[in-house]
Amino acid sequence: MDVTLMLWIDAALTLMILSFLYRDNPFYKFAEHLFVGVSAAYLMAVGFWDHLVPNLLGKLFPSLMSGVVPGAVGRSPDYYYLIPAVFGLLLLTRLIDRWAWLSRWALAFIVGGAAGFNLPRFLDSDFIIQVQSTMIPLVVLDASGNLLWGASFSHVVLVLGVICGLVYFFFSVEHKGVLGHVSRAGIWVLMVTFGAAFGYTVMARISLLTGRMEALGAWLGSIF
Amino acid sequence: MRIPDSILHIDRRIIFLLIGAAVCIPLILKPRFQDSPTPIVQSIFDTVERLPPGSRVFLSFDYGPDTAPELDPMAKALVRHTMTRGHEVSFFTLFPEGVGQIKKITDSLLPLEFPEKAYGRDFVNLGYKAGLGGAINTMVVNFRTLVNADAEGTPLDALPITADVDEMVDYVIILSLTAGDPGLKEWIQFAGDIAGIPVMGGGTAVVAPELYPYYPQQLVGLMGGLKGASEYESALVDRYPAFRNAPMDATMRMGPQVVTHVLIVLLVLLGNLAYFLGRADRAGRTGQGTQAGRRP
Amino acid sequence: MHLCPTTRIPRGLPQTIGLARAVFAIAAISTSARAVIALTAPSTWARAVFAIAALFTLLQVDPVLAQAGTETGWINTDRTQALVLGIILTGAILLYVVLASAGRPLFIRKIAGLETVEEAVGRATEMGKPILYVPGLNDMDEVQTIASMNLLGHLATIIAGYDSRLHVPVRKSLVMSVARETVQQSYLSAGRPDAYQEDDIHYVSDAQFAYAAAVDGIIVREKPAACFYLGGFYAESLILAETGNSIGAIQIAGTARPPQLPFFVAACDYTLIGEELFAASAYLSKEPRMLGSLKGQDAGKGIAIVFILAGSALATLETVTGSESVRAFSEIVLWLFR
Amino acid sequence: MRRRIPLIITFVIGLVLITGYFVTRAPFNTLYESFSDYFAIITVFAFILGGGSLLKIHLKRVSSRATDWHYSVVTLVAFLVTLVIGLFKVGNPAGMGGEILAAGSWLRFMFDGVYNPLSATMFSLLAFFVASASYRAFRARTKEATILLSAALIILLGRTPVGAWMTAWMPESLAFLELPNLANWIMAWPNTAGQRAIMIGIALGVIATSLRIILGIERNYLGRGE
Repeated sequence: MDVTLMLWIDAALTLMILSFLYRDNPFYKFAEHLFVGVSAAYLMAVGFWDHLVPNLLGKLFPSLMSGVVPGAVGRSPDYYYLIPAVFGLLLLTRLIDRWAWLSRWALAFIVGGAAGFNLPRFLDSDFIIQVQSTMIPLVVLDASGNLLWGASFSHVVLVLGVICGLVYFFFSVEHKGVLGHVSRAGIWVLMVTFGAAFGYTVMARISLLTGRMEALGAWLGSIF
Repeated sequence: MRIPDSILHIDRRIIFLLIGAAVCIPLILKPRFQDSPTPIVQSIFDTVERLPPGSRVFLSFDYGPDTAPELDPMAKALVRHTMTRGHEVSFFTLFPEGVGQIKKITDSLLPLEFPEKAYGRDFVNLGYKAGLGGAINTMVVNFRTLVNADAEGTPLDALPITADVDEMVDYVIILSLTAGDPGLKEWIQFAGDIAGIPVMGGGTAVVAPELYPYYPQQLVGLMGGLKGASEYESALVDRYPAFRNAPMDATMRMGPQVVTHVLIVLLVLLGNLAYFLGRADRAGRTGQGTQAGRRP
Repeated sequence: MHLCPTTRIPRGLPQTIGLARAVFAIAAISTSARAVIALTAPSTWARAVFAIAALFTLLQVDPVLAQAGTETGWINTDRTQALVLGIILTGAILLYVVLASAGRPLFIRKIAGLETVEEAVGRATEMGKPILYVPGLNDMDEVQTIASMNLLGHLATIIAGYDSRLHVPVRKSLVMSVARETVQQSYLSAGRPDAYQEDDIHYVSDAQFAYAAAVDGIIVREKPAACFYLGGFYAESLILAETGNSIGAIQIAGTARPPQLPFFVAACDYTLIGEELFAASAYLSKEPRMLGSLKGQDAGKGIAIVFILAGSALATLETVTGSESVRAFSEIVLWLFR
Repeated sequence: MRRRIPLIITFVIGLVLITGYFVTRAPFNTLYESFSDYFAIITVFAFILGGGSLLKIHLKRVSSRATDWHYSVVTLVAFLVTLVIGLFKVGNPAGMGGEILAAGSWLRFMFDGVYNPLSATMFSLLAFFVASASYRAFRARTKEATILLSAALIILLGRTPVGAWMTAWMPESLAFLELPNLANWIMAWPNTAGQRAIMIGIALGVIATSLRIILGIERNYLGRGE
């Protein structure tokens, strides 16, 4: 595709979106609606060719797909894949009002799968390992047995920080008395976390804008 | 006391204009800021450096064009480094849009800077697989059920680089460039923790803080945002001076970063100054929120 | 960088196995269940001490149970700890669910933000403006999206009582299906099935920023009086929240995606932080079984805190004394957490 | 039928997947594997459902001449054109057997020329919003807000060479107070503590919610009964 044409399209679309910063306007509306249409179809096409064809059609009808799916030649059909095919089709009944209730079967499959999939995964990675990583000594000594003040302080901050944070999330007890103080300290820890994450992220956002400005710069460069 | 009020309720569009200027002006003037790697970045560099040449590296581009300005510099630095070290790299993505990102590397950077490296021998594109975290799980359990050919449909057995790859554990390290879900977190949960393959990589500055808790036990190292990329670039240039003239995107883009950060800090200070000057005026009228940032 | 003592702990301890010990292990698990109750019920110090002691007993014994499984080659040995902890945690949750449905009264603390939901809906009705509900970007395979759907159900029940319009643009078609079922059900149970508008809950695009662009468009054109952002959010969180802020909407957000929490905290009026999102539907419904499960979650936090304290104390003792016997003891205690 | 069968499906699938995580024997371990595979396939059908819904909504808007219906025409045309290009691999040098995003294919053009700039620009709006949000929200109104504000400022400065330059005069013994070091310390320790507390809480929330779903306590998503 012509490079200059690409630069012009790129710049035009960029400016249309940026115009939203001033106020809503027809250019933004056009870009927004174009984006919705193109992106929905794009992801659908990529999903179809990269996943549905090799992993479903290629498994169910290998001979039919031999031209498109590598390694499909001579393979016998794998009928287990009728299961996802049926659930997938059930999902589409949502488009027909009379049969829409059948799509609940597919939803049940997905929701049940989500629950079964996530429960052990979060238990392992986000509960057990996170608790374990917090079981650290509150004092740190160097090789010759002297106390390292800085490292020890950091460890105390981590352990107490996690505990205070957890106390903030207690729902079934009133946060008053000692628990109230601990929970308040927990909010402070969370606020440091939020502040840190916010400050850290500003950088990411600026780099995105830098990327866009460079693209606009390339377009301006092609004009002058 | 009207001045503080007008500063407090400044039109957002004035701030937008200032930010635009803070990004564009350094881009035109191109100031350079030197950087040095922090331990968490150095650890990735050292790992790549220590692996014996010819090691099988799995590089997952888990991002799309939207986060490319942050993650592309990391991708380029990692590709330059692994290729220089003579590792065999398999490109992969869990994002449908990631396919385009891999193409940028295989179609432009590699032929241009490493013309001697051959497709199928030194690197391969395994393409996109849907299924999010589940895809990683399937790969760990049975690699070949999900990945049986490269992105162009050539069977793995027909490519020298992948002929011996039967399981995920045939890779010595997993690198992921992460923009969100799925990404490093899922690689850690499904591959690192389960199959014991070391995981490391980079994330946008947004996901990086969330990944810190995994370091160093579950995560070898982490590049956080453009700063992380620029640190890696400086480590690369220090070790391989030949790259001194290569375009180092992250280092170049640090200019706008610095200026905008300072601008935002100044804006925040100005806002607080105006707030405190005007507070006496409003004390009787406004309630105080208990949650930070709640609007009066 | 120093190494934590926990990194030295072997996976699984060598055991001599006997049926009697396995039975003992099961007994220990039931003890631990009682310990969990003792820990979270309004308790005395004595009960807490008993609870901790019971937990330690369990820890010393339950590797036996795990071993019983591995000897027959059924259990994935790397995950025995997760299995044991999973049984304890799910046991605690189930126990409270049962207790709560049996009529045991349960307290739940205030969750800021949820108190204002009704006020926000009322304001929207007064102003004749719609209410925007954004269920996040994740699909139905994420538990927080399911939690968001529950909240949407409660919200729709409130809205049905007033006469406001509820607009729900979604990014995933599955979420659309569920949202439609949920909202329709809520309107029905509120006696207003006629007020349900299917087209107000619609799919936009799977692409993150196309979705964000469209929702931004909806915000500036329809000017909702209240915006709810509840579910899994990514970078678009601030795009949406700032646009919502610019039109002066009341904004209530909540996500279990930690990276986006700071932006919601900065740009919204109220933010449900992490677990609060999951607790919210129990809070709004006040359904005993939901409250019971919330109490079970608290028991889980109690267990986490007890182990963090015990683990750190033992690690500290080990660092200070360098004693082998402390190390051996701490290995037994820490086995449960690998 | 309309409600009981879905509840049974949820229960069975959930339980089998959890069992499959712990049990190494067939059929559990293989089921675990196949389910993740099936799961991925069903999500592709969801794309089709989404496309259908999109068509329905926008066709309705056009036919009823709703406000801004002209823009719905834009969406419809863009959607259908891209879909045809994508499904039939229009312009793909290797034909139907070629890689979907092969250089020269029309879909590649749609990706590079339209999708990419729109997506990246939409994302870059954040640079502006992050500034306006921090200007408005970072006010030292309460103790909590002050803590948030201070942490954010330290990180903002510490992540740039300016921060290093501002505090470079500090003596060696106070090196830990230099802004970049302070920023790194906050990221490594208090930030980790907060993140971890949130993560553990979320994990418990996920466990409890999953359990309620599997046991059918939470069933709003299934909508109305018979």
